[in-house]
Amino acid sequence: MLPVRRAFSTSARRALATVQDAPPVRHYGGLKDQDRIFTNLYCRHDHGIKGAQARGDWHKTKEILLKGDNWIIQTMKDSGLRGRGGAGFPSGLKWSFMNKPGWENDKRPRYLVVNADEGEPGTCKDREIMRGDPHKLVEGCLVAGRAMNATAAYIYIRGEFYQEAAHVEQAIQEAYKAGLLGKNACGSGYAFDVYVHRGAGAYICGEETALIESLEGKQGKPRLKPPFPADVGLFGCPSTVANVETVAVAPTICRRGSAWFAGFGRERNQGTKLYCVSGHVNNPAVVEEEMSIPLRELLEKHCGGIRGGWDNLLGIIPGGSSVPVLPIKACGEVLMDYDSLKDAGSGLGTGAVIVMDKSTDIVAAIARLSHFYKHESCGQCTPCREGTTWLMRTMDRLVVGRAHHREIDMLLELTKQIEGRTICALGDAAAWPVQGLMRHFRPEVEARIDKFRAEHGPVLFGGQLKSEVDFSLAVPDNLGGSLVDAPKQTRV
Amino acid sequence: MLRLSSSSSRRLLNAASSVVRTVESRGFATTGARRADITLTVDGKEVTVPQGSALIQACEAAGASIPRFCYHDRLAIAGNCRMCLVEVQRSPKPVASCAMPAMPGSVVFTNTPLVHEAREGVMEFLLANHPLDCPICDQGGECDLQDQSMRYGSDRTRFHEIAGKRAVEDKNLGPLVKTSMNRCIQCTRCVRFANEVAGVEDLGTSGRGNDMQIGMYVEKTLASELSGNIVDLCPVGALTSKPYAFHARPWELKKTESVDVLDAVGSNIRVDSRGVQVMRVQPRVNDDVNEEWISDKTRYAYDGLRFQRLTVPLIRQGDRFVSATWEDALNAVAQGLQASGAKGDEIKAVAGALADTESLVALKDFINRLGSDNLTTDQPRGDEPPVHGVDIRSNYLFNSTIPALDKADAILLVGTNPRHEAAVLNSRIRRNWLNTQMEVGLIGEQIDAIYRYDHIGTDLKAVDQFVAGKGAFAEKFKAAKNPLIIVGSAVAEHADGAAVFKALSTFVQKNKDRLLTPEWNGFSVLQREASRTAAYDIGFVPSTKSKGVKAKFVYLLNADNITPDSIPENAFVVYQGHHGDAGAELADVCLPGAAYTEKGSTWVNTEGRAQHGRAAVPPPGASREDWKIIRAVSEVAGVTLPYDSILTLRDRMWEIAPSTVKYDETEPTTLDISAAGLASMAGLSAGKASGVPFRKPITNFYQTDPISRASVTMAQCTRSFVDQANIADDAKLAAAQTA
Amino acid sequence: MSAVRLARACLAASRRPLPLARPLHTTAARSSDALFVHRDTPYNNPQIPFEFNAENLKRAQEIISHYPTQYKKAATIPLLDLGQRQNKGWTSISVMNYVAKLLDIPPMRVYEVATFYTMFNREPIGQHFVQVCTTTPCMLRGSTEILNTVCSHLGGIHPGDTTKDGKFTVVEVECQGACSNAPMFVVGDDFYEDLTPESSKKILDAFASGKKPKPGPQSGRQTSENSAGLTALTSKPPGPGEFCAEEFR
Amino acid sequence: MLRTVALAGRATRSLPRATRSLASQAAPAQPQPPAEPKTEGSVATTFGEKSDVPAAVEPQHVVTADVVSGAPKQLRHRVVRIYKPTPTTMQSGGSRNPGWRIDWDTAVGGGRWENPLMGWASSADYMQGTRMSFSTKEDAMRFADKQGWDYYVQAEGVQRIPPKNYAENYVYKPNTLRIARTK
Repeated sequence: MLPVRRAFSTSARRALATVQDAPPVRHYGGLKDQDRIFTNLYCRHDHGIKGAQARGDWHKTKEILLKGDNWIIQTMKDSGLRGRGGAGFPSGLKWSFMNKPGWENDKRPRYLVVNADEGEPGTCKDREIMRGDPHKLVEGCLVAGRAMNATAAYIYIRGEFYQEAAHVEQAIQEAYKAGLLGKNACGSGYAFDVYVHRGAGAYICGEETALIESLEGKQGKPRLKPPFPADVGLFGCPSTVANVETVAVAPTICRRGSAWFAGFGRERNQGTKLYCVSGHVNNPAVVEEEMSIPLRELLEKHCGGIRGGWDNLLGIIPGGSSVPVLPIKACGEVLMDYDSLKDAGSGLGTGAVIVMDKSTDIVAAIARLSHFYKHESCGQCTPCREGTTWLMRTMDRLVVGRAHHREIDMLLELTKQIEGRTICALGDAAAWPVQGLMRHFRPEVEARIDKFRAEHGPVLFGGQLKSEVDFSLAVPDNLGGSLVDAPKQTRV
Repeated sequence: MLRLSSSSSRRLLNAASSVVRTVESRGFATTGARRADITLTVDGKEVTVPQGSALIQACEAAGASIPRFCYHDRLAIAGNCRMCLVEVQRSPKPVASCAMPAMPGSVVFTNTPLVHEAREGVMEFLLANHPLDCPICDQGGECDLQDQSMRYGSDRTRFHEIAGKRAVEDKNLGPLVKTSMNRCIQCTRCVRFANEVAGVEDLGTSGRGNDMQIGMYVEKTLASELSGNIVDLCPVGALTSKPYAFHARPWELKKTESVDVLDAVGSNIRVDSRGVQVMRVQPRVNDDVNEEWISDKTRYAYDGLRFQRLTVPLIRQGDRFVSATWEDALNAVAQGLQASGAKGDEIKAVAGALADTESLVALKDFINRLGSDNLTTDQPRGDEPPVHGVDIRSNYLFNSTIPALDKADAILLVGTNPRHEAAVLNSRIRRNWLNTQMEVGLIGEQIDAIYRYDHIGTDLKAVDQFVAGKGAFAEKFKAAKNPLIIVGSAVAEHADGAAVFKALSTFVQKNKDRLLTPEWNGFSVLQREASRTAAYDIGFVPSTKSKGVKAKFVYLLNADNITPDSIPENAFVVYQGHHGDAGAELADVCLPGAAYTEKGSTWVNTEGRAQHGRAAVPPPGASREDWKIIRAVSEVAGVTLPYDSILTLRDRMWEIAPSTVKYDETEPTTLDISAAGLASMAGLSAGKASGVPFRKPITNFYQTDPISRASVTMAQCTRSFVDQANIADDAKLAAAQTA
Repeated sequence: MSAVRLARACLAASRRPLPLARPLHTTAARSSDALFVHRDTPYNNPQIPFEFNAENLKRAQEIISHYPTQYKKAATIPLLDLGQRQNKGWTSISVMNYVAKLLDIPPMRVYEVATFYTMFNREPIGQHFVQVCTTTPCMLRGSTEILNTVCSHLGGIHPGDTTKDGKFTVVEVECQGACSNAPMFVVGDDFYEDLTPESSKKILDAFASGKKPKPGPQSGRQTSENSAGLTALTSKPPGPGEFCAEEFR
Repeated sequence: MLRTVALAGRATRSLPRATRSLASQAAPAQPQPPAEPKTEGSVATTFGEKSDVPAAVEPQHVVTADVVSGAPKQLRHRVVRIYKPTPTTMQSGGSRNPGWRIDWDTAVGGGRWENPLMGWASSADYMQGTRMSFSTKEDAMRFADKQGWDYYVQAEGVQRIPPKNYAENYVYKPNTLRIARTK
């Protein structure tokens, strides 16, 4: 899912403050089964209410509700849970925005919106939650809803997830029947409704305001902030958009206590996390592990290691398609949490690890991502609408090397012009993979350009072969045609 | 007031006061306290703006000019073009100043390297897919993209992709708006205008990403009488004017500020002329009247000024006209008057919709000097005194004034269709209806409105019902704080007109406390013809005794809505006007006058606001200013009028009706006078109800007067919007023309 | 899905060098669903009647009831989806108009939505709608091969095309969110994961012969666990109250 | 023609007195409009009453320039207009604001005609193409005084732009929606 803009800046600033004073003192990883929250991640057991209650869901939920909003929010804050949607904004804090002083006088309804529009390439964790543990999600809606005094929750599930939606729908029906939802949820006297809303295929709807727009039955075009959803959100009412995983872990945290959850992972990166590993590992898998687990350990312990051994690794995209790729040398020591990855020049994102071994055509892989972002750009704001297409075209040419050396830097400039100029974070997301590519694999790109030049002679800006151009016609003089032998780029 | 508003401080005050009002009327509950002003710093300069303003407004108040494409003062904020990025202290990224609320104490920079870099980047992206066809683009010279790329853009393109630029097929929006969608930068101004202001919610964005298109998805025309405004709104050449296409460049045009006369709103216009030709008509911003919009008729009927014109005096010989010199024509009139032997009220004057105030006054004086009071207008029942009388202005004026439409919280329309009788005014009703809980009720023929309304009934019975307080809408109307009754001009021409005015004025008297207060006058008459108010102001109405007198000499002044049978047999008819239309056909002598773009004259709109129309081009051929013609006629007729300059004539106007020369202001009638007016109407003797339903006076919005009837463009509009001609044919036609 | 078609073009290009002539098709090629304008055709025009059958109408009312009355526009997407399912898997102009009427909003608002989201097919599709994911994670696991297999196996059609017999329509889609089970494609609503060229052929054959193969991973594993045996969740899940704070025991 | 023009000259001078007396007796029932609009809107100022010249530039000792400038006498008989052109609606940029202007209304009749030779517009009105820009109204008036021109000041068009708020697109409406907003 798309990272939330606001949170990016905040966590960025925090990170700088705390990088030095958080050396990894203990070894992370090796989460025990008893500490795993999503106990039916692999659908080994019944996902219905019977099985769910047997696994401890809906256990004493009433008591949790009766503890009141402040208690739940405080627990969340203490547990150090950060948004699992990619931005990593502290959840307790975010939920507390809903309860501004005097919120009781506000006659508007209040909504919790669960973001199950899981579209980020590489990410497939929420899917497993909704298939295996739908009741955790539904119960989470109730608890989170109680915390922010919401009147109802909408679960926005991407349209492609048909089976998942069916499971969640079933769970909701069961919950209603069992009196766990509705007028008097769990007999706590608190009225709460949960609805499923299926999307129809648009990655951008993973961005919170776009998701709200889509939920309102419009095109999924993000809104600017302010107004923030907690102020003017779904149907113009106070709302909070939270990721499935974030919501689903809430009840367990409440039951087991914040200290237990905060016990995992590094300072400010506490908790457990679902990691979905895809790409060139022997056994791709989705697994719940402790935060701050070393990337290498994650891969080797749960996914049978890199195809052809660790040294066959080319690079890893550690947090879903919208974070920069890491080269092998960085992959060795990096820990899978927000700060460590940020310091490594990437990000945790959704914890979706895309592994690429040496057989990968890295440029084509990133070019494919550019296609993805071009296809998923909503077209509302200029830099993204025009920029993503431009990036895509240039990347396509770089795949075969049909470009001029100087266009690499132009490409980087373009990414800088998109980054931070757009309404939502999709612009950034489209820019970063390309930046990551150029940062770590520039020689590869340059090699291709040289190869193509060797075969077809010099190439002008834009990809036209100099040999094709009839210079007797009026041709712009700024096509690099005069730079017969392009100068080698100096490393930056 | 107006003049003072030139000083910036005062402008702020004005802004503030108006702001408070509008915000109240909007009544949205996002942020807390209104009314207060906030202070922030823009480029080191402190500015104070009303709370709730957008940052871009604050920047403008501080004198910093912010480039923008999607932001428009009179449309909702979209924030999608990203051109208005500014730097705000303690914000890591540049923010879009149009969507960012101005925060107290925030420090803004509009002129830093970051800002320049950001804007240059956005500009590069905008130009990446924008065709560089300025030389053949009609927007050239008045194009925001052109100007801003000169100011903020880079000096060369880096977009050389062999894949080429985006290609988008053009849409066919009808005979007025020409599209060239390759140039579109997706600012969605047109979409917002169509949805919010024009009220035809057909425009939208289809598709997504780089393939996003502006259009209507299905193939149809943009059937709105305000559609021309999207041409103005479009910051690039994607939407241009079809009739004006490839005709002129803005810098060639002489711009004359004038007033529109094709309806009674008196929209402020700017007539752009080249040589002796009117090339186009543009709106002029005036928030008291038309804000920034004008109707399509106002904008596109100008080509009617070129066809069907009377350029030389004509004298009827048998069944044909022969052209004559002025001298002969004038003598012919004098002899005709003699020969007809018309005495007293047998001398009849009929004034039409396009008669300017000066000529009305001149004609009135002339006819009076000939001993007649038979001064009629060419509307139905125009030859008897109007039921509402003309002694008290508030009986026939739009008393609430146009700007106050935003205050009304319940509007009753009686026998009128504002959409066709006053399109621009109608858009205000819609805006109010959108932004508040205002309710609209209608008595009369059902209309295709741009707001939902309760239809109460079609005839007098419904009026009585409403007055009796029966019906759902009557209840709402009772609850309203600022209720407003808008009576159409057609009601006065209706058999039951007297009864309606009687009933309504009694109702108003009963509810004085809400309908007639020092702040609010809730009884308004909506005139539909430009000259009517002036005619009533100067008393250009028949006397009771002149009614029914069989005229022997008829003087038609721009009277073209006249029916032949209203002219008695073998009466001598003089027609003075600028078009060979219905009136001229009936005439024995035609005296060529000047059209509204060719004379400096006074027009009084439905609120009683006197405005000054200016001559943009000379009258064609031998035609003359109307008042001078009448002055000349009076001389040959032996009753020479005492004024021989426009200024002395205006002195005369000042004597008769000072309001007609108090330019650019509306003079409110005092409470007791209005009350007296109501009393007089309440005292009307209503005959027995005829039960005839009220009809819409205008069936074809695009052809209501000689000018628009002579206009080719308006004929095309009639074809595609009124007759609903199949646009596929039009498309083929257009293709054939271009091929 | 022009973009995706481009993707194919250019990824193919990564194997063989681009044609040296200027590749005009990159702008020219606009498959029908990228043309965001409706043109009346015999099979798709406003005159063709459409309305929900009784059961769908009930569902529709149920769906509408989920949202505040004044915001029932929010039901646009679900209703369009309902209509598409009733209308043989594609959203005709009549469906859109009907939905607009049902929610009393201007039709254009519905057109906007229908053109924005990729799951609304505005052109008829085959009986089985095969959507092959080719985004990077799948691509890394060989989705290009899968796509080519599917296309060739269905008689050498191209993405976006429908087979002659109207049984299959193949399109390329962006990430479907089953990346740990890459490569995958979707037939109708069902995910078929961990594909190999062979297994994908089997699946297609099964559909061709009217059977419905079992959805999910084709490699034998159950969901997205480690295929070499569980590395987590091996023990029995804790019961109610286990490991909880006292008050919630 | 000349006669008319001459009249125009005198008329404007005589107007103020005339109007004042008229205003008092014209319509007793009419309320006296407040001072501001009156001087602004009344026929008097509209046609060249000097009273709205600020005291600072009260033109008693102004030597009219055309005594020495050699400008044609007729100029003194054309009433010039001092006004502030409203911004064009075709563009939204504010930087092209031309300030205040002096120009001459097109002389009706004989002003311009289509030239039979080339079809261009010929003109006997040598001022029709002329216009002058000033930064403030006062400058313009002072200049007109200095030239000894009769002038009238047209009131500046009013613009009332409400404070605009992005959030308005999304606020909660408890009653039936009246528009389905889009982007």
